[in-house]
Amino acid sequence: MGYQQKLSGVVASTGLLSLMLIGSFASAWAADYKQAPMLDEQVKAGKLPAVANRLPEKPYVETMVDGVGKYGGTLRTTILANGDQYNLTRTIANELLVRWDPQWKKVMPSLAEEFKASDDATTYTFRLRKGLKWSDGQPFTVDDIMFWYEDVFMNNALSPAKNPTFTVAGKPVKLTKIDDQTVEFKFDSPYGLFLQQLAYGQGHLPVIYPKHYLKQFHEKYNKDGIPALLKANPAAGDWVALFNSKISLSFQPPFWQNLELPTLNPWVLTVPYADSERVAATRNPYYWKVDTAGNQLPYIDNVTWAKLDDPQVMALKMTSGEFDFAFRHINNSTFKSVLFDGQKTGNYRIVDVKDLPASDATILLNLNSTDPVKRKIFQNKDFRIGLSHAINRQEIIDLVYVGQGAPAQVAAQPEHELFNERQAKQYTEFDPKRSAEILDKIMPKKDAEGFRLDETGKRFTINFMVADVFGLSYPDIMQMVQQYAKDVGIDIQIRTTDRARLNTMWAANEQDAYIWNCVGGLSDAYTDVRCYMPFQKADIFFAVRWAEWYANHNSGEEPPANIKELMAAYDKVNAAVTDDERRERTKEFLNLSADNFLNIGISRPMPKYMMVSKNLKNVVNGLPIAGNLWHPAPTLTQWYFDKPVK
Amino acid sequence: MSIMKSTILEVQDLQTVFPTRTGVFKAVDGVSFALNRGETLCVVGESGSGKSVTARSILQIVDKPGRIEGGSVLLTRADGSTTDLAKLDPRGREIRDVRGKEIAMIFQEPMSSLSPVHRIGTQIGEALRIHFGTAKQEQRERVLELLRQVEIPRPESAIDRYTFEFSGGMRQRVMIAMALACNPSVLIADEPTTALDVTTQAEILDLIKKLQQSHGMAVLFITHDMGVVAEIADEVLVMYRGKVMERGPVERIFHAPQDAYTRRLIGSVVKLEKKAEVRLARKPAPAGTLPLLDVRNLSLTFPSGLKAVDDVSLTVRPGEALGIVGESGSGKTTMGRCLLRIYDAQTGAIDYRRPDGDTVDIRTANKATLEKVRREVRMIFQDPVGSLSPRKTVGDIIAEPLKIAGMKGRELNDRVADLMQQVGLEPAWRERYPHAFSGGQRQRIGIARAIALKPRLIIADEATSALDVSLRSQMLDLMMKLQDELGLSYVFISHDMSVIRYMCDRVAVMYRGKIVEVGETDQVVNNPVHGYTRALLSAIPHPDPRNRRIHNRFRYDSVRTV
Amino acid sequence: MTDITSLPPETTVSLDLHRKDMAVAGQWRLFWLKFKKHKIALVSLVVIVFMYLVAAFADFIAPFDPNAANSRFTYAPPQGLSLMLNGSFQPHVNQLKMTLNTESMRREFTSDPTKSVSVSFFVPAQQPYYVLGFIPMQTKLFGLTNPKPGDSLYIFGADRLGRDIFSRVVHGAKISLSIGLVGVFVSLILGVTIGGISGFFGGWIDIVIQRFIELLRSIPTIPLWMGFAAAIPTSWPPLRTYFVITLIVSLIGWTSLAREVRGKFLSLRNEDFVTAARLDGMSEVGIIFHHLVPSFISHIIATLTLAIPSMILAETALSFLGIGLQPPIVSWGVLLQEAQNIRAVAQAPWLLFTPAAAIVISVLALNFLGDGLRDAADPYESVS
Amino acid sequence: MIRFIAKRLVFAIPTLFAVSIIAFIIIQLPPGDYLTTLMADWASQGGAVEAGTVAAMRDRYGLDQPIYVQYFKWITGILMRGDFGISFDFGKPVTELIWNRLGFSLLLSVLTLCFVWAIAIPIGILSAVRQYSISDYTATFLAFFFLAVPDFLMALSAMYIMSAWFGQSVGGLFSPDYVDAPWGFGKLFDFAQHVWLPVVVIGLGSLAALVRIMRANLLDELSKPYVTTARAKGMSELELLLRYPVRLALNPLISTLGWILPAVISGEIIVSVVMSLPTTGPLLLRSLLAQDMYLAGSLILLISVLTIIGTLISDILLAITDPRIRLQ
Repeated sequence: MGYQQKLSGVVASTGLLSLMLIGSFASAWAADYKQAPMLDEQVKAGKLPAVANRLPEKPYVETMVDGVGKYGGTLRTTILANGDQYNLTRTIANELLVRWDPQWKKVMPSLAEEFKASDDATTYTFRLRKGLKWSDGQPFTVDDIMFWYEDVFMNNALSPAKNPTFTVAGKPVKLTKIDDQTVEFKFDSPYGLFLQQLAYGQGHLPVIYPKHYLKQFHEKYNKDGIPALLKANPAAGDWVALFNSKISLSFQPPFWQNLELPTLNPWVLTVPYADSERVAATRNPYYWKVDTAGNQLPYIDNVTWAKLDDPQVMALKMTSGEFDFAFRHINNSTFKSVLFDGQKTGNYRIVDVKDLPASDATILLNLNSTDPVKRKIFQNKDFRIGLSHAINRQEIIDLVYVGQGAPAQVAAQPEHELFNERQAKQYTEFDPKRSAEILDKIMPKKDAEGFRLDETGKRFTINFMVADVFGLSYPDIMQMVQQYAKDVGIDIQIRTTDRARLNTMWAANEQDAYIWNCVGGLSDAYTDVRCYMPFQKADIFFAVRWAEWYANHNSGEEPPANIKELMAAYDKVNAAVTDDERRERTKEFLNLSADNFLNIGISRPMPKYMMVSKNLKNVVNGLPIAGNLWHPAPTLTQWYFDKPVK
Repeated sequence: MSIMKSTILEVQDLQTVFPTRTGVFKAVDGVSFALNRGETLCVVGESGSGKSVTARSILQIVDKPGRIEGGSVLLTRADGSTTDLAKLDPRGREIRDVRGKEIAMIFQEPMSSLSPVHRIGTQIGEALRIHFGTAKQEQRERVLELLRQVEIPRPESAIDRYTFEFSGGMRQRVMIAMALACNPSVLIADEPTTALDVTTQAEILDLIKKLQQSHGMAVLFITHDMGVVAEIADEVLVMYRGKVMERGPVERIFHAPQDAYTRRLIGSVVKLEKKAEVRLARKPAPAGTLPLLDVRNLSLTFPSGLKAVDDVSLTVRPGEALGIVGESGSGKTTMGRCLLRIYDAQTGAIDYRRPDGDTVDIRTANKATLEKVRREVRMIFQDPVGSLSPRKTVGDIIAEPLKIAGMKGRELNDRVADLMQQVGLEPAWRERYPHAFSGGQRQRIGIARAIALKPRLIIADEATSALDVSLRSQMLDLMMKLQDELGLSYVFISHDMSVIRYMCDRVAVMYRGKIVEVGETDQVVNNPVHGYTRALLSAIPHPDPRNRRIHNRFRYDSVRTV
Repeated sequence: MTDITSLPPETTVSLDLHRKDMAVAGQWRLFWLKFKKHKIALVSLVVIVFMYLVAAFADFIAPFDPNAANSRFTYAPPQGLSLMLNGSFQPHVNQLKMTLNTESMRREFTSDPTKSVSVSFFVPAQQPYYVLGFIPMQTKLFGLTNPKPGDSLYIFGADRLGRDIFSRVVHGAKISLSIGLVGVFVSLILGVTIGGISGFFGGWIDIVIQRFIELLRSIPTIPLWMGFAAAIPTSWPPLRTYFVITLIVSLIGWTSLAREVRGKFLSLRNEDFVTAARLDGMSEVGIIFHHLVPSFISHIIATLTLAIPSMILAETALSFLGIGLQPPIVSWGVLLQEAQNIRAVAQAPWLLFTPAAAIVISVLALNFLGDGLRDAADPYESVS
Repeated sequence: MIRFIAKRLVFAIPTLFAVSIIAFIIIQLPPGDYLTTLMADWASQGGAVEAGTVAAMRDRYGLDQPIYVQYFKWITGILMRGDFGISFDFGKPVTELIWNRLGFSLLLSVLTLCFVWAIAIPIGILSAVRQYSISDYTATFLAFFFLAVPDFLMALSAMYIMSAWFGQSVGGLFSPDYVDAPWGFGKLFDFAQHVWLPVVVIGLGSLAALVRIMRANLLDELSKPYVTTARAKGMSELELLLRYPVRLALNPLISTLGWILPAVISGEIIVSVVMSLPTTGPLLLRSLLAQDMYLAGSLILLISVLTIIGTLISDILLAITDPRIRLQ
């Protein structure tokens, strides 16, 4: 239902933008720029420059969902008390050189008003908006990017390993400053996916390091002053620790604890994510976006997060109207019906969120298992097909997803250009008879309890690791799968665990099998193919040794020919320069992946939801969100309260 | 003055009952008596006679669920007004005004009868505050005066101390001071000296007498000790199972008792005033026999530094009963236990002569030897309850040493039956548990266990002190009968000189861990040499009102100087 | 969770030991006679025996497999079981009518009093099973007379997967009640051994052990449990995990038991009847088993009984923290943990109240029972 | 008195050391370390963690050193500089994170203790004085009932009831308006409005024990002879009850502080998690799960220290109230 809805308005205007574009058509309004009333006083008092001087020459003009909004109000939302800094990042901090359009179809200008890719997909040039300013009023220029590159990224003390977004085939990018506004990224080999990667959250690295503030903590710039700073900050042992305590990747805590750190975000912290029972942020007077009427964004003055330890309390407070917006931790099926009932008392509505991975629940058998018997069986595609047919997907959907969804394998979603029906539908029929026939060929012998025996004559048992994460009811699903597998003679033992423990096992390649969600349902199918082939090591671990080999042929284990063929197909995707070529190469790659049938999916995912106050306008319904697509931050600046707030 | 006028408290047909699951237990059943001004009335009786409940009924402070069911308690004041205390609400204002002000009371256990966490000054002064609302400073003055009256040394510092910082006698003085606070006209003393040593008892009795005279109080004195009665009473009330058996002047009760129970009671007390008759008939032990037990220079110091046994030497001859007498804390029990290596003495020797003539030093004997010796030297304990496992039948208890010695089957059964008969128990009771027996019977079980292995020496530690006086002589007679039958020797430890005099050939007097005097019983009793022995003997109340002597007792001064 | 493993003793009902019939009454008979006077404890004993019987015969009593899901009946409310229909004995429940609300993502149920579904006792089981693990059975205590699709029997409602809460609670009793027993057994061994050693040998051994116990008691239990529970390898099968969790839970129990045993040892060691036995030539081992153990075994039973409820509660606390037993094992803690959310509290309170009631009833009953046992533990006190 | 306290203090030192070792072992028990948690977190945000970064961090945090070296570093830091190490998770020194929360934990525990005592003592007295009456049975039953309800269950239910039925704002210790406000009358009032619910929930669980102790002690004391003595003085029953047996029955109650405190703290941890209170509970839970070892270890250590101090205080209180202990 919801995911099919078109995004009104936005589509039309963004569709016009071409890859090579684009400046702004806003300069004509320069004289008419308006600011939030809360800033008037400061401007009058001379503490703040006039709005036109705070904005860049050509501000980014945000396209509105409902229309031009009103200033004012505090957005009350919530955050887990500990370890939930991503929530802050995803809500108010995702300003990048380039960005995805709100429907996640195209890469568009953002801080860079223009960008260009070379024909061999190795060199990328970006021109920054002129007059961009950090939240403390200092200019943001290419020098800041070069500071990141030369003194952070290439500094082996600060970056002992290089972020893969900025490396290709193990070689880091080379940056060259062309002028104050222009910078060039050059790779040794083709990297056609770089712009896409740069538009995801992980691409924020070059634009979060304000040189004017950070250089005092850097050995290169302030060697003499550092001992005094260290003395004032005894927790840091050396300048590296000191530097890291002032800034970090935005998903690490120091970023959200340092009130002094200048940013390019729409709101700046006033109460850090630390000891207090809340976190608060207020508008950045130097924010560089305006609405179509020339009003400087954001509309909402302040954002506050109540720190809570238990999602149950979040839900309770949502339904009693203590929040205007809530999303993470309570937008799963457990809370849906309570939150649905609470709309009236809580004065909020429920809005669709297109958090559509390739599969919400995927059975990942360890093809590189250290147990030779299990490895052989898991690597047998027929075994995977047999197991897939044993699963009554419709029953799982009825039970766990209240009938919402359809049986599907790991695949791009039907609405996406990369959708492959065969990949999505193959082997999804519930057919225990056929399953048993297939398995009979692999493991014909059974013991007294009807469980199949492996070639050594022992009962073939899969120890399944299950973590209760994301509110996706993995334990419930696995309990059902266990039953289905039993019916065809496969013994599954469920081992409940938590995420960190799973990570330990993955790192050691100790797991037989586990259940997880698979990214790559929408446009991330281009860049994040970890479920479609043995890829990088993050969350998805079904063939770690092959993935290691793919990253570096001197490590890991050389995969069989069919897997190598799959990897080669993906290399072609990365080498593609044009959108069309990339799409075709990816389709070929996904087709090949479907042939290999590496993992077993359960159901097509359904949209998730978020709660927003009935008073909030300009809220995108059906906003796409993914692990590396850090929404709703980029759209939050246009939210506004249409009724006066207290 | 007429008799009516001098009566201050008249109890008529008092009935106090305790409802139980099975019915109503009449603790006090129709008791009547009159207490005259300035006189002392002793209520005497054995345990369970209802004497304490009678005393408490007067002030309506009987413990729950007891209650007064009938009768009257008529209090006549100096101004002639009277109140029937039994009719008052036990929680009401009127009876509270009487308590502590007109009628005061002191109790048996001064330690537990005083609050451990309140200063004694506060506790004494409290009655003043309750009844007269006396101001703090004035209270303190009055308390100091009271402390002086009860002869507590250094009253200025004593007033701010706690009960546990005082000795037993001093605590009882505190109790008395408390009772005297409001100048009551009646003092009820509920076994006030039972928990005290004889010398201390004598002092407290003295004090009460003195204060009674100076305050003109009537005293109702509850006791089980006929000696005390003879020493202090003007009138006596003999109680038995809640009823009054006899009532009259002390002279008549002791010398012309009318009631059979009274006669029996007096008889058993008087009996213990002299040497047992069996012993009179006995031939004296042949002189020159080698001692059965020869203890030399035995010392035991506890980790706390207390010298419980200090250089003790004594001998026990075959067939002889050696008495060890001493007050609490004299180390007599510890010494007795050292003899069987229950405690390990640090220095000295305990030479025990085995039947084959070998001598064994029990103090240093090895395990196997000790085991043998312990079959020949046995022990009888003071507490008839604690010394018998409640979870075993009487038969099992008596059979235990026999079983360990290897006896079994029919032989064992027969032997147990014999033993039971020997100590005066029905062999048919062997399946019963100790809880089904009275104190005296239990002590017989303990004796049967002790003699099961045909021992040669029995160490009896206060074997009769937990028993009522009428049972005491029976038990002693039994022990002496067994002595003759089995050729036993005894080490008889007791605080009670009369039982020693009754049963022992020789006596050793212990004082602060040392033996201060040893000798033939007759000689020690009649001609004590050591000062302490003299003090001890002279403090013993004599059950003859015609011969009141503890007021003229000998006081051993080193008590304070040592 | 709570550390309170032992409550102070109830003051006493005493026996009249001088009654004639008591003369040959041994320890256990007196124990029983005294215990009988404690009416609440007596009732609690009946309740506890009943609970343990339910646990033992869970497979027979529970009409359904505790893990059998039914997609038609997720969050189905309790169906009141009525015994009479039209004036005659006809046990039945009313049929549930289900509508799917896709907007709020839930199934909505209405009871239809016009359509009754017949329920009978001793119905054939869907598949043969074993009671107590070895008695083959074909019959269930009760169930639907003629199960048809669309009929349901949820006397205490259904959970999010349409599983029968009644069956789950009954099956949960097996784990939860046995955790108490096994845990108590472990505590017993630890407590009696260590406490016995401490009390019997005294001296520096006693001091070291007492310090150690004090130390353990000063560490709040939650982090202690979490550390241990998190250390359990995930590859372990559920049964082993269960035993280790029991061990962890009993960590709290043994210290108080050890103290109790030590105290008893210390006080009994100097009792005259023990001295008498020693003088009789009885060996130390003989004294321990003939005199000491019989003297405090009743106290131990009482203490153990009082320790069971705290173990049951500890299991629920571990489950709450997500480090206890895990599904598919069904325990009361697991059930509570599954119901520990706003959805259950607000819209399906039966998920919460049914296991909570089971826990509260058994904990209450065990506490009262333990109270009565402790009261009766020393039937001789009125004598001494 | 001073000697007594000094002796207790000296006794506490080896206990503290042992606690620090146990705390350190507890946090080392689970497999993996903080970096595995970090990797999992990064992965969920679409990032992959390069092996080099992990190795560098492990080296930086000293996680690759043997456990006794780590322990030694940690404990010497605490003893020498009051430095409890850094929290990996927060990237901050542990000392900056915990004092505030420890303060609230302590406050909550003390309030809870006060609450429990304030209701347990009168109920205990009533129960003892009216032994075997309806009120005795009711009190006993209720106390046991609250003992039997798991505290997390009680916390959630109470919160739901207060929120849904009475419209009270639940969770936390302050309303948003007062979170960062300076202490004042308004904030205090707001605090009181929030704090009573957790205090009641935590307290009720420990109620049973205290009521039973009070009742048993008092019954014990009521039968003591000094009660009769006081009665014989003519004291009124109420004054007598309060002045003597109740006063004495309180002594053993004071000594329960030592073991009721760990129970209250454990309860506080769980209830704080459910009710989102800014106490050590949620922080400890999170740090244990994230294997943020110095934070977790320091919290366990400090909570245990609080318990030990609590025991010490109870010993001292007991010595003050009971001259037998003080003077012997």
